[in-house]
Amino acid sequence: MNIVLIILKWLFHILVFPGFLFTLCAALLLAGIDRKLVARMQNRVGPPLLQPAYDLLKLFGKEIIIPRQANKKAFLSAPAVGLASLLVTSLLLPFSASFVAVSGVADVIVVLYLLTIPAVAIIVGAASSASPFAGVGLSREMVAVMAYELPLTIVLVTVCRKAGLMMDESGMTFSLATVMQYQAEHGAMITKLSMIPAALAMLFIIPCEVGAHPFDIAEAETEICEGTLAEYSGLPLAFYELAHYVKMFILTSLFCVLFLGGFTTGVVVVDLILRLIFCVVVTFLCITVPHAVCARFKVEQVFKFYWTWVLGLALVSLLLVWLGL
Amino acid sequence: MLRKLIDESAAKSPWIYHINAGSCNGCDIELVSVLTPRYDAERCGFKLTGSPRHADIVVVSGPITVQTRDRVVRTLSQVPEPKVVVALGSCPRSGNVFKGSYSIDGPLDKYCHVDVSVAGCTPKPEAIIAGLAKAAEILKEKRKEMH
Amino acid sequence: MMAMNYLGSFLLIILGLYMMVSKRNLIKIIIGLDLVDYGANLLIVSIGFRDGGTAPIFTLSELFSGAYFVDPVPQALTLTSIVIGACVTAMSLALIIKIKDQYGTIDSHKVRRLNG
Amino acid sequence: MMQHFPILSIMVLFFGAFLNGIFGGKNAKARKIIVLASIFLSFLMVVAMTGPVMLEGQIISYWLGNWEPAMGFAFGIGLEVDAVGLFFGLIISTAVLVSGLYSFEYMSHDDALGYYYTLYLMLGGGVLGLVFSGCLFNIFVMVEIMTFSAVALTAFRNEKYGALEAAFKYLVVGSIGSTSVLVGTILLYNQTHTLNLAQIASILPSVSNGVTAVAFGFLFVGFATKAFLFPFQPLAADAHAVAPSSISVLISGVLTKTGVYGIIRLVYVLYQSMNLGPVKTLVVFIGTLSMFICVTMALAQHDFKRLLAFHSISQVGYVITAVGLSTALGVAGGLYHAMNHTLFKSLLFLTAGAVLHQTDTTNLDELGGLSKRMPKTTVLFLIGAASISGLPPFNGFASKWMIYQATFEAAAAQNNFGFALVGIIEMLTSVLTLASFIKVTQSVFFGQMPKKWENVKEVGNGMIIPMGILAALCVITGVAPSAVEKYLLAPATSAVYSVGKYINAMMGEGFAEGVSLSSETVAVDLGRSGYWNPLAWLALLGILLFGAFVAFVLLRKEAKTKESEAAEMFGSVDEKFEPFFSGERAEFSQVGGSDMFWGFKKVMRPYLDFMHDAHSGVVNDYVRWAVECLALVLLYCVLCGL
Repeated sequence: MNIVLIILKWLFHILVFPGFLFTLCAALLLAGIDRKLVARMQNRVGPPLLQPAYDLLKLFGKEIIIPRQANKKAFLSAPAVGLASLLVTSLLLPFSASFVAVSGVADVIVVLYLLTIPAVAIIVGAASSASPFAGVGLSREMVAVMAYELPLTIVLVTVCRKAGLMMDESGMTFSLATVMQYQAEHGAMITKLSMIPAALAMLFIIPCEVGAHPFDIAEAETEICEGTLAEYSGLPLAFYELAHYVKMFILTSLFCVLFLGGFTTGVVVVDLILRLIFCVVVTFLCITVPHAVCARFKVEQVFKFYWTWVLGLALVSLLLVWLGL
Repeated sequence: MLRKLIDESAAKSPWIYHINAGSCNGCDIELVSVLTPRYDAERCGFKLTGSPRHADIVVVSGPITVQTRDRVVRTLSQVPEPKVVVALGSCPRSGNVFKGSYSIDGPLDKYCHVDVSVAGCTPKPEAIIAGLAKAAEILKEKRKEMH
Repeated sequence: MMAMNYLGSFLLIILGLYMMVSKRNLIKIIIGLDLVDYGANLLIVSIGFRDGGTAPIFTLSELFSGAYFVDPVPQALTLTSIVIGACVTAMSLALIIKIKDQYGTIDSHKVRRLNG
Repeated sequence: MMQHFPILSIMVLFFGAFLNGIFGGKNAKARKIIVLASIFLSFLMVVAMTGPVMLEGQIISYWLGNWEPAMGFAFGIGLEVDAVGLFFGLIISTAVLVSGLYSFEYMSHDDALGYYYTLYLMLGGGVLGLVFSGCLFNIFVMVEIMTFSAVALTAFRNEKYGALEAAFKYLVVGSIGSTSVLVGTILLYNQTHTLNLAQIASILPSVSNGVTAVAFGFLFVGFATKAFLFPFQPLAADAHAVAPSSISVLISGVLTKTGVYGIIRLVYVLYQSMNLGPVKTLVVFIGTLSMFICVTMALAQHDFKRLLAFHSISQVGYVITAVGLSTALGVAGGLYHAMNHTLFKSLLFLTAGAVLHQTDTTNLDELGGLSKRMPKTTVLFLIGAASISGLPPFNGFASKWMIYQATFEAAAAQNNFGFALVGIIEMLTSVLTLASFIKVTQSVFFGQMPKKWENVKEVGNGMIIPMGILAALCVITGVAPSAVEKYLLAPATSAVYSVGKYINAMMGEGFAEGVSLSSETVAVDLGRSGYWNPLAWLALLGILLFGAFVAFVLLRKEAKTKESEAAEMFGSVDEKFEPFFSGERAEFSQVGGSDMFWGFKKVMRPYLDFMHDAHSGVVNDYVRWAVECLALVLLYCVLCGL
């Protein structure tokens, strides 16, 4: 009886909240808001809020073309793997200090690694499609991963150290739940002076990790014909689009966990709404505004930007935290 | 239920792939202006894609020159079903002022079924939007026929 | 007395290393390697040496009362080390012959197909 | 009976080499029987020792000729197998076994196989002897045996491009390493008048002077050279890349591990100096340096095996860094990664061997699209690549996780900003590793296939099965880290710290207490280590199954092929399923090898050029590296007064 309940609870977590269904709805909503906001900033009416959902549904109904030279199995399974790993990540993100579906001693490292899997899935899918455009695209995608991964690591370490100094006797924590706990007790991370550069760095990292507009070097539709996705059509393409939206939600959500964690009430529903509002704000700041304002960067510009300015911001924060500020 | 939803959304999210088959660039500029803030075709879900594999609507502009003929046909064949072909401007439907030239091998409907033809040299953006909306309807019909 | 030995052995090692760094002829590099080996061997023997000690044969110390012998272990080690050094030399010379066959030269600055 | 297993497991290999030398020259069947029998017997004996050593915590000691210590002085040559030695022994005999099984098909195109197997068995015996030896001079002898056979095997295919040259460089620089081990040994002998590890360990803490510091420097440099660590010798790549793949497995998976073993023995057991700041700094610095620089070198390579070779130094750098942290978690993580590195790097070298065997090249610029022709090899390669890049749920992830946690906890506990930077470099290295394996994936297995590989076939079962064994081990050690931790890591880590117990097992009860060392088994608490929540991975599995369901069931139903207009127009070739080429007829255009990562290379160009020039390929330069590093380390040791 007990075991059945546990399994049911797990299935609920995986399939409904905060796993599959919730993440999906939130991600589609977020993507719709993003597109609408971009349109409004350009003084357009913009697509309806449900446009991402329409796009996905339409793609479900399209024919699937598998190029003759492609490795069929890798071509079809890569999108599913990428999406699956994102959904697992969604289980690891706490909603408040008390509510987290799956908690671990060191889930920060797991999140970091799970977030690289979608990029790897895109790359393997692109590689298996045997298109030269996809080849160029995957090379660029990997450069982008190399570019943002270093500052992202430092930001995560900084947050872990900041929370660990107070909450853990070893001076370092790797648990997102502890980070939330810290913020619940001592106020959100963003209110700490030493964490502001790290938060800024994270705001720069999110669009690149998502592959949003100024950093979408891998999918540059005008130069390399959608790059990594050049050969995809129909359902697998829908999976990639979905993974793109979900990634947007997961990363903004991660930002909320890391820097805006203190503002919780303890009531799950209120926390949820708060989280969604924060996600929209973060999305607006780091995805919508650059999208509306910037033109696409060149590949080496992206790399240089992340390994100088963003890295510098993250390092400043780490140093300040290490000095105990 | 799901099938109906998919059919409905086929009309709401038509992605465009644009082929220039020897056009003078007039139509191309007008097509781009359709997507600018002034006309904002994105409010109906139109989006310009970079790969024919993603496209629903293929917009062909220009008289089909000998050089581009094979490439147009090849690219059209690489678009997944259901797909709609839109001939943009007078050139692809008749050859326009280029008609009779040694380098013209048009019109477009020699090579594929043209679903919508937007006449004009160049057509006004309003006309293009009307044509694209028509194409989206046809897309929905084609999607319904697929099952 | 022993300081000379230690000094000599380290000098041998250093000269050998210098030779390996500076000489471009592969055979000279091997000679340098041997110098390093011999330096090490000299060091081993010197460490076992005790002033006035007899050969490490048990009966001798019984014959002369008060006699003591040098440490036998380093001598055994030296033998092993010499054998190994000879093997290495033989092997490397064999390799040099093959290199001469294949590359047509034994200049170390020209035997560098694998780099970067 | 059990106490004879250490010597027997070594001698079986050497005896096999001897028999093979006599009977195996011409007779293929006799050779196969001798090789199989000796490697299996040796493997079984090593496995049999896990019972008492790993589970019951005993230490097996063995005196050759029964020359037991008298009057508290070790005269004879001893073998001693504690949990650390056995841990490395297990790694080694597994790698030797797999490499042997693989060789039968892989080497089938070569001649003079009698010599090959003789040298191969000698190499295995030498390495196993090194980790089981309880005597410092015997360690030197075994180092020489293994270097010697490894050099001969590197030059085995001497008709291949660069094999002789690599063997020569390996011999010269390797000899410097061996000689420095010898000099270190003899200097220690001068101070302690014994060669027995246990007795040296009991004496050394009380005699600490300039000579022991210099001896430490020599021994450290010797073992670091044997581990191919970066600043000591840059030629690992040459040797790994040109040796037959089955030998690359041994060089990368086994020989480097002996260096790691030597360093662990040196700093933890012999000198017990790991709690000293300078030693920690030295070891972590060397580890981090090789980790980072070799991974950037690997990114710039365009030869499959050479790239793998640079990665093996980079991964050994991880091990050394973790070991240098001097925390229980760090040692456990380092040992775990050492094991995992042997598993996944052997797997990768074997897949490279499979590609080499079928296509006769490992040049990334020439290969491409092999996944259609060699699907099994591709899957095995992807498992290996995911493991080495540390993607969950494979084993690389579990051990890297432990290493990160150990690094950051050490940094936090000692408030050491340097260690925090080391941790960040570790994570960066992991991403760069991923990048270079993406490059291999795209350039060798995916992408477009050049015409000349149209007729390439999958390799036979004789090669698939050894690779499959390694892949299975990669997955098992990845999804069950708690079992690995309980049965292998915890005993081994505890043994690293239980010096008194090690001394007593060799020198007799009560000896360690005589020199005021506790002989208690040090309990190791890995409770908060990189751990695994099975429920989370159940969730992963569920979602993966869901994804697979959607991908395969739905797609198969939907995927219909339709005749396209182009097919009617261009005749038989259906252009619909050709890759999109902006409307052009699809032609061969593979993006791979040197074309990849343009932006990264452009920004890093000055650094990459500098490193390329530093790896000049001239043997004098490599000797200079070794000598300069030796000098620096000696100076450091003397100045810090270890």
